Amino acid sequence: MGKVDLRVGLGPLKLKNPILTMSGTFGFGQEYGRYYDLAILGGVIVKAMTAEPRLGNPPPRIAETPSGILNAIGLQNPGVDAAIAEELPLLQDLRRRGTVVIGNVSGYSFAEYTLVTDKLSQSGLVDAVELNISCPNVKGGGLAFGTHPDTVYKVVSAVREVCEVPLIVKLSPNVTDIAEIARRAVEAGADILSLINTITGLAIDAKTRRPILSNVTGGLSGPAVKPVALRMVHEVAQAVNTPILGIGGATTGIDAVEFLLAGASAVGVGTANLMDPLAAVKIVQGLEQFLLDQKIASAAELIGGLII
Amino acid sequence: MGKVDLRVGLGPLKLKNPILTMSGTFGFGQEYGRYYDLAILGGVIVKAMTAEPRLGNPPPRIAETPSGILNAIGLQNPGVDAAIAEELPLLQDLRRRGTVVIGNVSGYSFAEYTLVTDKLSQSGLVDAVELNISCPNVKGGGLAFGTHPDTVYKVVSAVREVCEVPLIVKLSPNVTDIAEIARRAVEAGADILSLINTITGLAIDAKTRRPILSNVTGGLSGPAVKPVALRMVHEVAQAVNTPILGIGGATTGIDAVEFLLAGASAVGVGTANLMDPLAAVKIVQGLEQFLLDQKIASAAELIGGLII
Amino acid sequence: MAKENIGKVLGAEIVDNKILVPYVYQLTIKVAKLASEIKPGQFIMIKVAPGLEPTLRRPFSLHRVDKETGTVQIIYQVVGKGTEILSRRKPGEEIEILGPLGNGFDLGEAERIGFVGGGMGIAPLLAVAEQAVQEGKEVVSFLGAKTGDYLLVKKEFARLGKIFIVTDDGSVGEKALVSKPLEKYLKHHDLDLLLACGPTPMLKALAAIVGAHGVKTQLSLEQRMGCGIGACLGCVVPIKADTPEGFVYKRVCSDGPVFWADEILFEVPKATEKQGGCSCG
Amino acid sequence: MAKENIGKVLGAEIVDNKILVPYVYQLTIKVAKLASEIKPGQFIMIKVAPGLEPTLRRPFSLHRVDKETGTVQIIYQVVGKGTEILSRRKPGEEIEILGPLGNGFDLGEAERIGFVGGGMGIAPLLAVAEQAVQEGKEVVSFLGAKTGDYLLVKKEFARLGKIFIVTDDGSVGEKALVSKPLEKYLKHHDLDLLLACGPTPMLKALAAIVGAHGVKTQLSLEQRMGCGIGACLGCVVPIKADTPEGFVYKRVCSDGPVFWADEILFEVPKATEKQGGCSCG
Ligand SMILES: Cc1cc2nc3c(=O)[nH]c(=O)nc-3n(C[C@H](O)[C@H](O)[C@H](O)COP(=O)(O)OP(=O)(O)OC[C@H]3O[C@@H](n4cnc5c(N)ncnc54)[C@H](O)[C@@H]3O)c2cc1C
Ligand SMILES: Cc1cc2nc3c(=O)[nH]c(=O)nc-3n(C[C@H](O)[C@H](O)[C@H](O)COP(=O)(O)OP(=O)(O)OC[C@H]3O[C@@H](n4cnc5c(N)ncnc54)[C@H](O)[C@@H]3O)c2cc1C
Ligand SMILES: Cc1cc2nc3c(=O)[nH]c(=O)nc-3n(C[C@H](O)[C@H](O)[C@H](O)COP(=O)(O)O)c2cc1C
Ligand SMILES: Cc1cc2nc3c(=O)[nH]c(=O)nc-3n(C[C@H](O)[C@H](O)[C@H](O)COP(=O)(O)O)c2cc1C
Ligand code: FES
Ligand code: FES
Repeated sequence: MGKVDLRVGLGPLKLKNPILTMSGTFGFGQEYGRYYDLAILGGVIVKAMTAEPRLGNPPPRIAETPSGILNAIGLQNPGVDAAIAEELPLLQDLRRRGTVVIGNVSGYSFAEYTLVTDKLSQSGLVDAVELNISCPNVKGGGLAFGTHPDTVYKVVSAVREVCEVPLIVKLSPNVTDIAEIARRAVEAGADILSLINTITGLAIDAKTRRPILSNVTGGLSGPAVKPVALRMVHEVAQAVNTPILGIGGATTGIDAVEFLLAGASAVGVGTANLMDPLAAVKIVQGLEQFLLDQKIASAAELIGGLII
Repeated sequence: MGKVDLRVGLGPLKLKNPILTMSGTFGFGQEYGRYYDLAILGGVIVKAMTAEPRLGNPPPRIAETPSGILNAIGLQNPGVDAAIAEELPLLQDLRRRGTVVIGNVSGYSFAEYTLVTDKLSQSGLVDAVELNISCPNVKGGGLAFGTHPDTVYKVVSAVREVCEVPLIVKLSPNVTDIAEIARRAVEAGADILSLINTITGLAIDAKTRRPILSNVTGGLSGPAVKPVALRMVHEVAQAVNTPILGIGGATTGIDAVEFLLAGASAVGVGTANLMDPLAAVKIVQGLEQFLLDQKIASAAELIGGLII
Repeated sequence: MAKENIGKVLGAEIVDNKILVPYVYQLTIKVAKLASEIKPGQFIMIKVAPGLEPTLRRPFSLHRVDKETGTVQIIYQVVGKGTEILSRRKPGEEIEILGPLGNGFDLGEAERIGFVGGGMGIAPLLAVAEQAVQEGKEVVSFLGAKTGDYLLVKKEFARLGKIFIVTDDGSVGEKALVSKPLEKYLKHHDLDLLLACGPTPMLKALAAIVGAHGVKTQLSLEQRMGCGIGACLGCVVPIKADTPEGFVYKRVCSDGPVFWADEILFEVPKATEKQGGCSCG
Repeated sequence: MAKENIGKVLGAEIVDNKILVPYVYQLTIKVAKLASEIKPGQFIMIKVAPGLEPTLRRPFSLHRVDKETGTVQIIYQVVGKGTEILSRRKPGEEIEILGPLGNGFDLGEAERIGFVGGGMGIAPLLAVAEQAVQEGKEVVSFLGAKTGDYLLVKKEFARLGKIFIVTDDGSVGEKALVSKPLEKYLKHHDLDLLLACGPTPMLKALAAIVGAHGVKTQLSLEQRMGCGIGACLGCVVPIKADTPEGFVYKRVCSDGPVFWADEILFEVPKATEKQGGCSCG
């Protein structure tokens, strides 16, 4: 292929290209690393980490829906200490080769979020922390942290204090006013916003009359949610000046272009990895091909380029 | 086919079967009436009516998305007076034959909602009114009526005063807490809740860099949204005792069963009509076949039957 | 225009699906009921694959019909997901059709009829041009495409009467837009009726020319569609009307796709853009 | 168990896709790379149709492999959308495969090996039973299905050694569950190893029996899958472990699908159910 410049800046992060693989769909990178050289990617966001090891939900954890999936993994992970000791070190070579590695932080309390962030931030093993605020606030009646502006402000503020690397706040789409949530996250110190996380959904087996997922509900992701993700990225880009990582249903280079046009500076690939282990590479290539075909010199030119 | 009982009660409405065609996808019934006898249906909800005739949005008004569509018709309709004079009379024979006919009321102000409802309620031409509160509140900063609990309470209360037929309130899914919205609608006097209306989305043409819809955003519907619709129906069914018309992405009899299990007393068919003009009939037949195959005597038995 | 036809849901068998030039295919389907009813200018909606994806059917205009063999032909260009899937369908396979739809062209009493086809818009005109010749009318055709290869049924048109050819690259005929030979022609000749099909900018240019020359003209329009049968109001175009706004939105699928050129508003008046202004259905 | 295999994305050609009994098909694909690597007990994930629908690939166990012709066979039952689409795919068509995946069976040093197959679970056992015979081991098989017609490769198994047959309707063999002849057999005979595949209730019943008799047993498990390569943690089953909860969730796709029967927890302890308890990924 010819010469197009795929580099973009995602706030303080310099990316070799705008494509990052998304938390929970990419493990700690090792599985996909056997399919291709991960250094092809702009970045990798690893599985959610919590203070303690977590078993996660009983199976079934995945249900298929039209052009999408529901998942309720339940944050199975070895805990932040084990991740720092065993998983993240394996990704350091990647960082030296210019692919950013980002830690996804989850929790069920303010204390858990700050503890995990602190450890990751101190570890020196990640380029940034992504705060997953879609988890239920156990002490706050079980509502997700990310669904109330004040809670968002509080949790981001708390985490900000301990976070010495760039802080990405990952927004939940299960809200009335995503722009308001975004504003509060930025006020509280988010360097970057990532959106969307999954939309809560339910799948039912008509014959057994039971939910397909053991957890009853799960998070909807994949191509089905792309129009909602694009809308929210666009809304947030209008509302704040903070750089955006656009996520939701991207499976092709053209999809990535759409996210950039809507106002994202980089694009996350989640469910597509499950649909095809080579998806992220194909998206990088597809984006490059689009730029070549359309005679666009750089990916950065597309950011926020939607004409209205 | 053998004998199964498809009749259900949707609050005060007696339906010959649980399948209703949804507002905006079925015109005033005449087009589909050339494909099949509309009396096969449990009910028909006609296109939104407003106080004055409305042009609607410029084209394009429809964009296709993975397993779904976005629409931004913009409420094109002849106005409630013309509808009462010319359209609704054509559906009266259907009512005599036991298929309910429901008027969908839209508006951009409290006054418009009450005016249109009043006229329809007085007309004697509809079995119920369905209040579409997904429209922007022009005097309230353009936010949709249906996205704030207090506004929902206010608009439903106002309409309730003039509505002498059963009142269905159609909920917008673009909210943080659908159960809370449902509770307020019920407090304000809703006899029936219908959900979901469309989820706001955006589709972009990567090459022209423009939104596909002239209105920029549109409402997402079709199979893609079914998991979200099922989740919300289930949540609302847990929160209130009011009967529910479950809507969103149903294309088969099995889908209808899933909505009933989740807690709906009847099921709306929207986008499926666009995908196949015979869809609603096939769904009625599919539901009947399911009951026969599973040896279930009546559709009503399924309502709320989800085992958790 | 001819009377609206509401169409039926029909199962068709693919007889042939062959590539003509890069990205352009000719699909022949056997579906007797459709063949016996469909008229030039009408269209069909094709469910390109079973199942939920793609969500909607795709609209295509009639190219040719053979009542004897019960076959119907369309010519289509691969431009996106739906047409790409269609191009991979094989002879012998079943495919679901909704049609015939829309109003079709109306030759009326016209004696001298002009045809203006641009690119893929040439294909839908052939059947009606042939009909015109059969009915003893005089036919003049103006065909344009990006290159000579894309002047799809040029030979067939040449058999029917005088033809004027242009291409974007000048590979065949004059290097010009198709409006140019038409405009020249109209300076010295009269036409009772003009029928045209092609990209919207071409139709817009034509509408101006025929307006100036007072030639009655029918244009076949395209719009993104939902139902295809007139129910969803998804496929509208602004058509002049005696209303406060000076126009109403009419449905391409059931009020069209063929409209009188002088009735079409090619630009929506700015002031009316907010008469919808919501994404709520 | 054999070593985990991470699989490749491979294009395969459909050689044959024939119905065996109602709803049950045998698919033969030509894909030399897969044929040369795949081992009994491993599985492949098939993209049943190009495009976005269905979203995910479908997992199927190896039935037979022919390294010489480079072909691989699976036997599958049409139970839903994906298998329905697969059943309509035709010879000559291309289909995308991910595989080989998972660990496969491990015969080890065992001399007398029992095979227990229920329904569709019979098919994945044939290749390993054949391998056992080739390696000079003694094979005893216990096969069960709803009716005689569904005892798919009964004859092939009969050629390999002694077989015990049961059906749900008694149409062939005893009217019983397949655990019954096994239990009887174990009263008087020893087995060094048992390999089993079939519905979960059958596997659960087996696990109890072999536990009581101390027979080392490998069970092939199924679970709804996402990635198929070990990354998403979608396909887990509870496996006993030295943790506070007494178990961990292991991945069927990459830690399995074959597990030692005595390591599997068939019921998740109630108290641990809320160790996830959220739908947030
Ligand atoms: C009445 C009518 C007759 C037509 N006749 C022909 C014909 O004879 N030959 C031919 O090649 N094309 C014809 N078209 C255009 C053809 O329908 C589109 O090219 C086709 O739908 C594109 O589908 P896609 O999935 O490949 O493209 P995509 O861009 O993937 O389609 C996405 C959506 O946009 C719609 N869409 C995209 N382009 C158009 C368009 N130009 N017009 C209307 N809808 C569009 C599709 O139907 C679909 O719903 C006609 C259109 C109309 C309205
Ligand atoms: C390791 C493994 C090996 C298998 N081998 C075979 C085989 O050799 N022959 C055979 O007929 N079947 C086999 N199955 C089951 C087979 O994968 C499912 O029957 C199939 O995926 C159903 O797809 P569907 O689209 O027709 O059903 P749907 O119910 O429409 O599928 C919806 C979703 O649920 C999943 N799903 C549904 N049933 C099962 C199931 N029993 N196990 C796992 N996922 C399921 C699908 O993969 C899909 O993601 C195997 C499953 C696993 C996990
Ligand atoms: C199986 C699965 C597991 C996920 N786990 C996490 C997680 O641990 N943390 C998180 O922030 N998001 C998680 N997500 C959400 C994704 O990172 C992403 O935001 C979402 O899936 C939307 O993008 P997509 O449509 O490209 O998948 C998960 C998604 C899936 C499908
Ligand atoms: C083209 C179109 C027009 C619609 N118009 C209206 C409308 O006028 N009033 C309304 O309340 N809902 C309207 N809706 C929403 C539907 O009635 C329905 O709630 C929604 O589409 C979800 O159901 P579905 O997935 O079955 O389509 C419209 C939907 C579509 C697709
Ligand atoms: S496509 Fe629905 S009205 Fe024309
Ligand atoms: S399917 Fe993803 S880990 Fe097994």
